[in-house]
Amino acid sequence: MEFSIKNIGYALLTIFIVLNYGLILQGIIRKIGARVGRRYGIRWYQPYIDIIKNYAKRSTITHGVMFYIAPVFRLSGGIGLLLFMPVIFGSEIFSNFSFAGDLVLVLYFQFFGILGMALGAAESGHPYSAIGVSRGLSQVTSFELPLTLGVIAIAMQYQTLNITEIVAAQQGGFLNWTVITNPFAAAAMLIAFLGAMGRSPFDVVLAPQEIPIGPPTEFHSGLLGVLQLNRAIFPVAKLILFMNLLFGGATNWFELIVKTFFIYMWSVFVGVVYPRFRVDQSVRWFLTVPLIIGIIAIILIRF
Amino acid sequence: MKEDFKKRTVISPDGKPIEIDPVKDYFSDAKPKVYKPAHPVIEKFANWARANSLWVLGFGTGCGAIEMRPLMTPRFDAYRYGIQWRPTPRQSSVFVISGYLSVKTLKRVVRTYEQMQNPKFVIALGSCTINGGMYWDSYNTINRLDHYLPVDVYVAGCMPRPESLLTGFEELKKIIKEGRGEGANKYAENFDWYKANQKKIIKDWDMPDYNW
Amino acid sequence: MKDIIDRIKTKYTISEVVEQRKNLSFVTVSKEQAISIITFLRDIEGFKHLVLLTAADWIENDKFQLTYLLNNPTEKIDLGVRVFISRENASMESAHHLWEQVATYQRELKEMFGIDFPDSPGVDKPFILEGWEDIPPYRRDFDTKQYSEDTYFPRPGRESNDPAEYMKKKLYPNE
Amino acid sequence: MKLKDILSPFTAWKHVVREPVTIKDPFSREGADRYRGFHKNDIETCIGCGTCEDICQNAAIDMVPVEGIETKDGDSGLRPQIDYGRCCWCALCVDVCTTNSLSLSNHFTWVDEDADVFRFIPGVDKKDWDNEERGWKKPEPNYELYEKERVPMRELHPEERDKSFIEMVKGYSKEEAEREADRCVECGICIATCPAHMGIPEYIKAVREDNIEEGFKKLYETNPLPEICGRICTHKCETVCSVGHTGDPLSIRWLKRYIADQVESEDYKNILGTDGIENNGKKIAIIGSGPSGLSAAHYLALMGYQVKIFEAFDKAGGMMRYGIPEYRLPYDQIDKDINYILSLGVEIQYNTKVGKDVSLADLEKEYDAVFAGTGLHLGRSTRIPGSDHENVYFATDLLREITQGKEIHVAEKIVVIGGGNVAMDITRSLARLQNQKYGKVDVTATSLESEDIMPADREEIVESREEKAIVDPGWGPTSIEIENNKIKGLHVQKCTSVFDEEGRFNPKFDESQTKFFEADMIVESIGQGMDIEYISKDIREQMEFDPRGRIIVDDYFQSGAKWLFVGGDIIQGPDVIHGIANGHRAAIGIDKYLNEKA
Amino acid sequence: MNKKRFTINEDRSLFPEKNAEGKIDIDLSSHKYLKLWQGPQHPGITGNMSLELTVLGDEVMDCETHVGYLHRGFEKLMERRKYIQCFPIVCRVAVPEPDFNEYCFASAMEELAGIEVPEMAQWLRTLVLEMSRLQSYLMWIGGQSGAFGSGIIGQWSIYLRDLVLDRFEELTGGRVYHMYQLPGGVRGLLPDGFKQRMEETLLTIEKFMDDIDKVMFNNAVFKKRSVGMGYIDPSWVNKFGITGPNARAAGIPLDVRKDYPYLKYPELDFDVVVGKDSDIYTRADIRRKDLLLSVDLIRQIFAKMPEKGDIKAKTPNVLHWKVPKGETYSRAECTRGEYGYYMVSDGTEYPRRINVRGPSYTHAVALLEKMIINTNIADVAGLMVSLHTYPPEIER
Repeated sequence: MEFSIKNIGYALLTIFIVLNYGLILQGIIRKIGARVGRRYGIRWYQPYIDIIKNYAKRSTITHGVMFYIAPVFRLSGGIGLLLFMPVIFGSEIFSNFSFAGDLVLVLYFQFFGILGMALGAAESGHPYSAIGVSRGLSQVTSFELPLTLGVIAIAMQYQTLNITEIVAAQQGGFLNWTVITNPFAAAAMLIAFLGAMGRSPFDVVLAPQEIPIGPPTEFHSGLLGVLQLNRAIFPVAKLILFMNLLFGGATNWFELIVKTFFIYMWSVFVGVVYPRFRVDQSVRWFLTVPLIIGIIAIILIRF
Repeated sequence: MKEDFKKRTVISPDGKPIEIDPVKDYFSDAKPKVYKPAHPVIEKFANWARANSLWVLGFGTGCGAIEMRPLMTPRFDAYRYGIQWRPTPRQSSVFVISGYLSVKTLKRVVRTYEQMQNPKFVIALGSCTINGGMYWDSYNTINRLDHYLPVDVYVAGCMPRPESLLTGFEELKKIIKEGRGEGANKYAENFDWYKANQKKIIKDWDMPDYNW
Repeated sequence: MKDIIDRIKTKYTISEVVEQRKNLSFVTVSKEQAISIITFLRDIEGFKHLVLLTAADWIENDKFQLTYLLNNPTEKIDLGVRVFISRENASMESAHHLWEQVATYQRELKEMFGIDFPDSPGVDKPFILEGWEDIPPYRRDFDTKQYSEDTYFPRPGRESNDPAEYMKKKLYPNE
Repeated sequence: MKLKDILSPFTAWKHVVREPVTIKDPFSREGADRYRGFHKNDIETCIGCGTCEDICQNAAIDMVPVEGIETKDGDSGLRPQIDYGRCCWCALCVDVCTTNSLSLSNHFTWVDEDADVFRFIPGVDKKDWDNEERGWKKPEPNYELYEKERVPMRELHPEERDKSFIEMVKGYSKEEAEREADRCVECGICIATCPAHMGIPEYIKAVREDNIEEGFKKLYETNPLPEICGRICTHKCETVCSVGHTGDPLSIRWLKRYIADQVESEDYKNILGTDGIENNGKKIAIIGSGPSGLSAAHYLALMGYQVKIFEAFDKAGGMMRYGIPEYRLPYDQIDKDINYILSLGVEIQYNTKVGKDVSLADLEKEYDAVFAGTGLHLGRSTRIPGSDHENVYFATDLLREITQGKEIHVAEKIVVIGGGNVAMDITRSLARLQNQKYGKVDVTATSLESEDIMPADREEIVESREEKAIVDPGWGPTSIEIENNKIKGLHVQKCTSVFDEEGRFNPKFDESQTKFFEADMIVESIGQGMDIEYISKDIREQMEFDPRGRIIVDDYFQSGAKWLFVGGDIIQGPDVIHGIANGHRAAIGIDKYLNEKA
Repeated sequence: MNKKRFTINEDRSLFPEKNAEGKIDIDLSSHKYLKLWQGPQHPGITGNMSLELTVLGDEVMDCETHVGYLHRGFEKLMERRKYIQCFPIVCRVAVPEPDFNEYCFASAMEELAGIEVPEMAQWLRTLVLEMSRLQSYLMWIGGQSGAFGSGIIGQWSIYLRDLVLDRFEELTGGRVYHMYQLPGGVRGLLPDGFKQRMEETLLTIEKFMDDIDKVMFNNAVFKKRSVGMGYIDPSWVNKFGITGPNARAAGIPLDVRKDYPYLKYPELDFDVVVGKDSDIYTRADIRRKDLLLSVDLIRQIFAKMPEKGDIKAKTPNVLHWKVPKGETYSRAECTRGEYGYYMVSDGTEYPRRINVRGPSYTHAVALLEKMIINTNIADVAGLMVSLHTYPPEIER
């Protein structure tokens, strides 16, 4: 793969589209959640205004250098995840920087953001941030396990660590999707996905009633704006990852939107109706059911 | 002053004694700044965004807090008007003082208000914030909120209904859009006056004059 | 109810008995015997539940009245044990060992009335007020209106007229 | 973890397809019909009594003067101003409102940037909700924060009383008086209306608190004839009583009487502390021992003057004794009040008519000042044909003669012309005498005024009828039919209106409607005139008179002749309380005059 | 169900030893502990109060409750107000549930003054108290599920509460503060069509309660969070002065409505709801049953109450109502337990002393401080809500 200036332009275009999609998706998902509560909910464009508002705040205070770096880390985590995957399969423009070992890098970027956040949140000095970060790290660690098992199972199945190739292998009708061909790996990953999306019952990181609101407690104004940008990009990037790995990727934007929306809805579907696990319960949960499924997936693939 | 806030020597993890003055060391005490509005066109756009994204701090200071829940829930659903609740002062832009303030709460309210970022707005609910309300002769509740914090909008009632409160938010939006929501700057400009009023009634003042 | 009071009378002295209603009576006991009577009532007579502990200020008699309202959940009767203590250096034996919540009540009484309960856990810690410098506010000689006007300055511009005086001023100012 | 527990929560998702329950337009949502929203006040009905201010625990209500609303009898001219920086919308002010003028609308939204605007006078400062019909009103029925009905006064039954002159009103018992006094809202509107400006709420409070001594002292501050006033006062205060707007007014008069009745004659000086008044050596003469004279005498005596009253009759009291029948005002009660005044060192010279037995000029010489309270003793005649007949009497003359114990002419059929209290007095006195003499009653009272505007007290009319007298108002007498020098009866025609549009006396009649009252005795009671013959011409020249011949006096009842003070019925009235007020005022005036002179 | 008292770590060797008083000596300078304040500005804390927690890892080692943020000095203010002027202010003592204050105040005063409340007024009072219970539970149920992180129940239940508030508004003229039970009676008869509209509201509530049952009470995660959590030992009931659902969940049938019948409760047919496991789930379940019981009681009241009648007894003029000398205590069963007013009158127009006994006083201070120790900080909010405390009645 050749690197050129053109690719940066394409990457920026991807980020721009994903950002907008992410913001609108965020608005619509919140509206759907509100509907279950029998209300109308926010306007669909509210996330845009919120971001503009946060950037329009006049004052910012600092807790130290890491405090500034954390949101940047977080955002780079999201963008990194996005940019090392093919967004639209077969499109030159939206294949981004996908390369032979991108699956491994992508898994790393999953973790990258929360680590950066950990540094910044610790710097902010707020106890809730500290607790939130420790909760976040333990939860991420625990759901990474089934997730990685699932990914390994898929990699073993397709004998590749390149996402583009994995997607390519799934083309030709939904029967070729990993979710059909390798249901155990898919199940392990989809359960881990719930944890990755941070919705209840696995929203121990933000946990408004316990440690309002965890790591970002102290972040405000533009810094919060950066986090909000990430909050738009990161979930979509994760969705695209899961779409690519399990649901055959997307060959055009429409397909991407439909698929990612439904994958997102999976976490919403569960998230709306369940209360939150305690951290230890959530860790325990990830280390039991999905882990076992993941191991089964590996075993099935191996033999 | 509470024991926790007194100057003391602690042994650091590496075994060295360090002298700490919690009030000075744990807080910043720089005075608040007056922030000049940006170029009118930008400011107008910014104000539009500020008005349409009112993040209310979820701090129920008095009775009126009970009418917040209907606002957040289906019946009145304030979210559709761009009003959302935030649990942390750092991220909030609107502080709803829901009724009477005891001196003990006022202390927290002042701190919380100061932690919010400019521009910030205050909506005062009910009789109590205007002239003491039914606790006008109580030894523990303040009579006039505007002596301690700059107030943008008052909503009459005891307690004001959610509908009134929504009207109050609409009024606040109007004020912000007109560029008059400068409570934070007003606070910074008259900082000494506000501080003197606050200190007059908050007897155990164990915090720096300004907590950011 | 009557037999319970009779039984107390055999062991302790009771100065006044008021039967407020069929299941509620008040007895006045001396400061010295109070805690021991309450313990007797709790352990022997089944008044296991403490409803409340509060005080009233009888400033004209220079006394504080402490009321321990006890409830017998099986018989469904209440007995208020009243103790009068002197207002000067008001102090009372603590009952925190009898019920867990008494310490809270005693903390409040210490703060609001200035009645001391030596040995009661945390009795000197401020409970409700913060940085209070005046006399304890629930004492009768504390004027809350005056305090409020002096401290919290009501909004100016209020002025009222007494109808009778206003009419005199208007209709017959010279008479 | 059961599978059911995992799956059943997902049923929540069925709500996603259902319509949200959100109120679409919360800004124009209205409160319930009973909602306690913002205040309204009907300022025309409101009398500014300030009861709302009293009950308001938040001190949210101020009584403030309002432009365009005058202070007058029964209306303080003040209106409530409400501070929404205080109000808690409990609506107790509405529930307690004496006139039901205050109410709450169901509007509830008021938002402003300025904290100082939340203060307004409902009904005066125009608001959106002024015409809103819905909102909190006083609950109904049987919901009162104070008793609206008067404690009934125990009286003799008509059968018990219609033959004798025993006092018919029994007076309140302690319990009744306290119950009645409890109804008072202590607004003080009545004080201005009372000519003597008695401290009415204060003495009612004394009754309520069973503090008779305090109440008694309060009475004597402004009224030295409480026993008398407590029985026969025209109680103008009760007509303006704020409680009376939606219920019965307080029985202020009976409460006054209750206080006076509780105190024995011998305790008077003790309670009032009037022993040992220092004499200041100045002498005052008072003409007439009516209410004004006695009142002036009392207050002058308290100031240390040596007072001497000249009385034409052989007993003191004037019209109170000679004009009011005994069943309304027993003589011993008059004596109780008068004896106390006399005990202060006031002298009375009976059977001395000034102008005849002693001249006014002599008094001027002998005394430092003179107060004349000679009252209205001359009856006025209708001057209709036949009114000069010998069996046509003046009510005042008859009443005086009854008091004096003289045998008067009592016919079988009597007509009384007049609608005032004096007319009722003579009607009822004659009814009693008829009953004594003939065992039946046939007396008819007719007046020009129709029943609703009759000047007599309502209860007087009712009681007259109870005593079987006929009250047939609304007729103007035209002539008295006389046959064989004997009265046959009275011809009357319908009176359609008494006063013209400007309020002047100008009766209009409907000549087509006539009536004939059979009678063999007619009593005229259409008002009295004064007799000031005793003021000699040279003195009169110093004085001023208005075109209708009445004496002009200043605020202190001082006439043009500086040493002569005139008060009572000849100046104001006719009633007792004006006389008392005049006497008190004149006493102050005399004191002032003499001090200035010295 | 799991009856074992909840502990986070079975292996306690890492944790410090308890001292003789059963508490842990906390040395903050050891850097092992973290001081954590929850409240007064904290979404998980009911009302405006705060908890000063000392945590070791995730576990709370020590807790001190701080109240007084809502202190208005009611008991002092009432001493300088006439009795009638106390009437509007008593309901403010407990914001989410004002009617029990009104009732207790009115009944204490009526008892001292010897006033008999008319039949109709008693029925209306019973109705209002049950409606108040209903709306308070609805508010609580949202709080309880919200404290465990499920927002959806709160959305529904606050909506239901709003419907009840609408009925309150029609009947009493007030939405939150009803100021309806005036000493001597009540302030109005039922408006036209009220029964029918109330019935519709009750049906809606029942319908939604079915859903809440499925989504909240039959929810695996909710059960995981609540079953076996926050155990109250039955022996604590007397030791701490626990009343109401908290005591009933421990199997002790304390209910003022049955034990000391007042108003028209003797004529209503109901059983005290008692549980046995005494954990958060049982307490929640008891409150849910109590809520449905209130629905049933309101129906019974409608069926039994007369159509018309006097709403207020004759009382002395309220502007100067002197209550005879004496003292009394009147109680009622509110959603949190026994609510009571202790009133001392010295025979003047002003009360000598009124003491409000709110059940939260014991639940939220002594009991909470004890129960919170050794729990996970994640459970603090859920535990606190499960005791159903309202800070304003602690400090008044």
